[in-house]
Amino acid sequence: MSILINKNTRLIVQGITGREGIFHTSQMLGYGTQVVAGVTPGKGGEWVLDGKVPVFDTVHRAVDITGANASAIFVPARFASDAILEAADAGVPLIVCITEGIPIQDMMRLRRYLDQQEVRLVGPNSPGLLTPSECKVGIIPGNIAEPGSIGVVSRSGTLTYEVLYALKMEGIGVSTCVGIGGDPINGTSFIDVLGMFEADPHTEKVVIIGEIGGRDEELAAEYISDMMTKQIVAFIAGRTAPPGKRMGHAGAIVEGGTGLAVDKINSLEAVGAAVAEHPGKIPELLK
Amino acid sequence: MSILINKNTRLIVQGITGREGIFHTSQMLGYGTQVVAGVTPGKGGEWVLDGKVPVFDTVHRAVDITGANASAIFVPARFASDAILEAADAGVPLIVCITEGIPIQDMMRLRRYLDQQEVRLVGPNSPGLLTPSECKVGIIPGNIAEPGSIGVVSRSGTLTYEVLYALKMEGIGVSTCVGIGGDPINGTSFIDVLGMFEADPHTEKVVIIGEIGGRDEELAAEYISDMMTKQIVAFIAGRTAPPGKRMGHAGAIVEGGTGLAVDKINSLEAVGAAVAEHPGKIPELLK
Amino acid sequence: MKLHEYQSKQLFSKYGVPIPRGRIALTAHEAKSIAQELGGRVVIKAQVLVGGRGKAGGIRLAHTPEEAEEAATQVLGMRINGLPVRKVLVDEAAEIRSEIYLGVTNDRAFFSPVMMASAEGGVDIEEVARTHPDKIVRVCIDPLLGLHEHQARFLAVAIELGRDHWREFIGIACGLYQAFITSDATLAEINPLVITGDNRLLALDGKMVLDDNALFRHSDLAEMRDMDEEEAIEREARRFGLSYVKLDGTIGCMVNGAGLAMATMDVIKLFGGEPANFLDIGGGAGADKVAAALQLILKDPNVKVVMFNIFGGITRCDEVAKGILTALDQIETDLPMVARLVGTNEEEGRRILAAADMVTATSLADAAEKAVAFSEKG
Amino acid sequence: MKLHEYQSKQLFSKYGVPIPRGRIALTAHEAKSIAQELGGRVVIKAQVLVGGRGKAGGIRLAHTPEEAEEAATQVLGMRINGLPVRKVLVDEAAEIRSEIYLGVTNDRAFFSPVMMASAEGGVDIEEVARTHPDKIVRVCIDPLLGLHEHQARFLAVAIELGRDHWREFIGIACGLYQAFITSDATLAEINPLVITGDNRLLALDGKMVLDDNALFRHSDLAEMRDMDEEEAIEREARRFGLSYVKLDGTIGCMVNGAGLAMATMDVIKLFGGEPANFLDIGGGAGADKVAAALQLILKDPNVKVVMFNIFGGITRCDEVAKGILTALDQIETDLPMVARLVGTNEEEGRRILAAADMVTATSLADAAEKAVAFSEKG
Repeated sequence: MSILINKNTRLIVQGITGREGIFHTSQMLGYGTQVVAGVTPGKGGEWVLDGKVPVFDTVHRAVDITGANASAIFVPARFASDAILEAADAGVPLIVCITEGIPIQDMMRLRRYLDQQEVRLVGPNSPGLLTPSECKVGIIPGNIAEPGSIGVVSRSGTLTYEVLYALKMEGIGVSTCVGIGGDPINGTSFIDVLGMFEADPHTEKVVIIGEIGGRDEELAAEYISDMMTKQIVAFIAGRTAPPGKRMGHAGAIVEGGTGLAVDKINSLEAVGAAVAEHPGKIPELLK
Repeated sequence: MSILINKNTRLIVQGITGREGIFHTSQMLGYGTQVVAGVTPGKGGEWVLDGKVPVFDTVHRAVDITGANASAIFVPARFASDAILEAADAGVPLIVCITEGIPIQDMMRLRRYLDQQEVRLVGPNSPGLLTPSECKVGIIPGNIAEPGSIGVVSRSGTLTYEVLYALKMEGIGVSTCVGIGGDPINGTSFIDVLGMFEADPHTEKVVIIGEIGGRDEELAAEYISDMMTKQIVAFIAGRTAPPGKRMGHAGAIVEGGTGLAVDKINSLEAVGAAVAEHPGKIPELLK
Repeated sequence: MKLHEYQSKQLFSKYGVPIPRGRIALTAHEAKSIAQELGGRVVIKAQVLVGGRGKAGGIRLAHTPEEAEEAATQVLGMRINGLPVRKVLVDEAAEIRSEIYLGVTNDRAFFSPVMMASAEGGVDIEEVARTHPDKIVRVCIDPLLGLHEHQARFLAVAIELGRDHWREFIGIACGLYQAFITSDATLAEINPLVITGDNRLLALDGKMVLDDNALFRHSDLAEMRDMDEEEAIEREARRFGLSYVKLDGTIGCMVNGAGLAMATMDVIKLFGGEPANFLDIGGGAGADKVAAALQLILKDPNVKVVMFNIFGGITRCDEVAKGILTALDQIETDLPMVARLVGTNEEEGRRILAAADMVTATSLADAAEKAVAFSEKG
Repeated sequence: MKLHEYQSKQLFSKYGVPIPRGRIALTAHEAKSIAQELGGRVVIKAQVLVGGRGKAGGIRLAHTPEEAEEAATQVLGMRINGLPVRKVLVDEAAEIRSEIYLGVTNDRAFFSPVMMASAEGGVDIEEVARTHPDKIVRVCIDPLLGLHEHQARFLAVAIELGRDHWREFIGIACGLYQAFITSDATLAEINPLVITGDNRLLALDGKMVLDDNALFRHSDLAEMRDMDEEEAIEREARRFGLSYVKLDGTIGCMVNGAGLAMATMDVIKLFGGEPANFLDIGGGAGADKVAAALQLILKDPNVKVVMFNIFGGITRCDEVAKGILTALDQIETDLPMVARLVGTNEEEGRRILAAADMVTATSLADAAEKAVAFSEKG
């Protein structure tokens, strides 16, 4: 069981004819995700992946014809904010943006606009979502997680896979894994996802994978203290990261004394979350 | 009894030291309105009207110190949208903009922004509001209306006074008179005010004074049909106005076949409103 | 404030919209030399701020510079809907494969700009809106966010524009929107936007209307106002801060307030008369303004009677009455006048006017009846 | 991407922010002639993209052109925090009455730009933020609406700026915000904004940081990048699309994914070692990229051992292992290497690497322990 995506998710892929788009669409189809259409302006009318998926010129038309209720965005950064807006304006309720490198001002404008709409954006710079055995949206490898009762939410990509895989090795299953993305401004924050996991009857415990930069983990700690009854296990990457340096992700930077790993760890521990020393310790903390 | 303003309204006047600002502040004070402060950037610390009203540099400070809950704006058009934003950002819940001539693009941006805030803008290009014997905000002459149970809402200025005066001459009292202003984009529309009158236990019947341009009266007719139980009497100005010509008010223009007086009259009559042939007939239609 | 075709197209061009090569000519001789410069066929287009120029013969094709001179001579001698043609635009002629409509205006109901496109360009778009509303596609533009590419693409798809033109079309739509926004326009349209013989998009005609209230921040655009193209009387009214619209009737009206001025016209009509004008003198108008307004009214030879309808609100009626008398001192006229004053000190006001031999009235209906009676006598 | 002081101030100036007269000099001789041109006292300011230039003596006052030449000679011969000074800005010296701070940056918590002002300008603002947070006033700017005058006025009032400076201050704040927005900056600051002896506001120093992700739409700004001012190794990393940050330890790390790379550093530290770098080779990196990354790591003379931590997700681990071996073929090194592969086909991948005499590990902890042991041996 799951949050956000499940076997009824009807997905379109924006940028489906690009290299990444077509590869991951084929992976998602292979996993069982219902990819009902793709969108690439100028390629409407084509079919891709051996005629399995029709391509449309606009999201509007794709949604009209296929009844899609989610979109995964694989278009290049300079077109990505337009793609997100197109999906939102076409009424797609869940938009998952995989694209990395969207200018921060575009994201601020977009976020302010989307806050007025009935739409959830996950990402950008997100690896996507995975509800094991039901649906995968994005690029999380499907074979590294089994269904179960642990909710996972993370700002990272491969670090998340590392954790999922460690859980699988210990026979621990996952309800849904949500990658909220490593950008400084994104559509969905930890607390949004924590709220969903708290409300999901099939999620029993939640794993948070944070990293340096911003105050999302501190806000999550406040939320946990005020609103969460379920057990939380966390890992925060970047204890050894020097201040003022961007560590790969656009959002992973300690600035003006804000965003230190130690502050995040202390905040989470103060509200009763178990914070793992390293990712390999997460499974035992869940037991 | 009343909507929007009453004897507990604590008003600030933005642009108080201007010619119009100071004159109408004195009129409002004379009527009994609690004008608790004025705002003119650069004149903070002064007192006006024989030391009755303190002047502040910012709305923020004026509200902090006086606990004002409404603002009347008398600043020139090119500064008016900034003044509205300042009042909104300072948390003033009711903003009445008397200023005429704000560029339409400013108003569209402003309206979109204000729709996300907890604030009501009346106007711009509004004569203001009057709750007889309790409070007047704006420039409606105070001596032309008596308290009573008729709600009045209008896009016009002197035409409204004409109607108020006619009601007074016939001994008919008014709960509140709201001038929503003659601009094509304004903060409050007929239906907003109709809803308030419907909910106000002391308003028994409502007079709508409309004019050519836009579809606000048509939307009001729909609202009346769906939501109103109280009797409606209307007058629509501009039956003889030629198409394509702006009749004084920025919003009073028939364009592309939209905004004709006859369509508005027909819409209102179709939902049971009594539409007066001329303003002088309104009192008898209310009886 | 309306801009001429050539002004609109130059503005569009600044924002990347392709327009034909061409220039403005004030004489037929200039038109000839522009045609020579351009080479090939040219179109001579009357620059007047009224519609119907095509039907009136104000647009002509010329194959040679000599033909251009001849056409310009004819067009420069014309009046179109009453306005003299003082300038012609000489544009390179384009071969037209198909005609599109593309425009931006403000939608009052949505509080936002709206962009409209139609595959049925080149004709009166309001006519298309009436007869085939389904042939016009619209997108609402969030005024805070601006036009986004996907919206322009949506229009391109919806009007079934060929794919090879999408990129150009999106660029043109974004340019048109930028021109609209940065000029504080209330209308910006390209009609027609054509697909040419060599398969390019080209804005053949352009139209812009600017928001008068925003001209204070566009001194460059405000200077484009063509004084010749306005009715002298409206120019005069603007100079005095009066709002005046000429009508065809015989009863001149002077009213304080726009809504009341419209109501006054309506009541005149209701009682069988015809208003000669809409005239709002605004609030707190002094004797000077009243005098200027009266002079405007009297310039109209159809006027047979003048009716004042003044609501004295905060200004007292007796003061208004004195203002009217002062104004009348400055003006020579023997037309009958009906004055209706209402509001604070109205009786005193009426007394003052009656003493000056003016017909006074208590109610608007009463005043209208009296004015109509005078107009029928005349 | 950081801009130099002179570049930032020129940008600010384009948006109406007053800056001192002045120009850049590459030689002491140039500095002298600029000082001559300007007349009067000048300030010679080292243009380097690191902080602490004042303390290091990189800013000097000169009363005569000769003094300017002398000062420039000294400053152009300096290294500041390791970076050579290649340019100096020669600015007209201003008499300073008081110093203000004014800056714009992005607030992640509010998803919006924020403007900050303080009456305590001229010093490190982060220091002020720590010690006297109440001395900094902030306003959040709606990213769709932009900065509004009343917000700038609010700041002026809050920092108790004299009334006679409000208009100037508001103009400067709006200009700074425009510069910030139109350049896609993540930081734009004036520190100090001074009140001069003749009572004007003047931006004495300026700083801008641009959003690298937005440089595609600012080719003019992208060209301003000062290649000399970057560490060669970071430039090299960018060229290969690698994300590299140099650290002080001895264990070189190569990881796919930024979060995992940070976690790897943390685990090394946890087991008593010190990471030599952060290095994210990204997703689906081929042998070429792996080779380039390895070369980067080996350029650091402190490195005693290299640790690979690769999560094979959709790419299979055996393929990753082959990629590593291909890369190693191209590079001569006898440093010990520890490889940890995990994910799809991990055993096969480890077998391939072990066969090539590489130390392999199953878990991250295991790998870190082994790497730390090597680093202690060396």
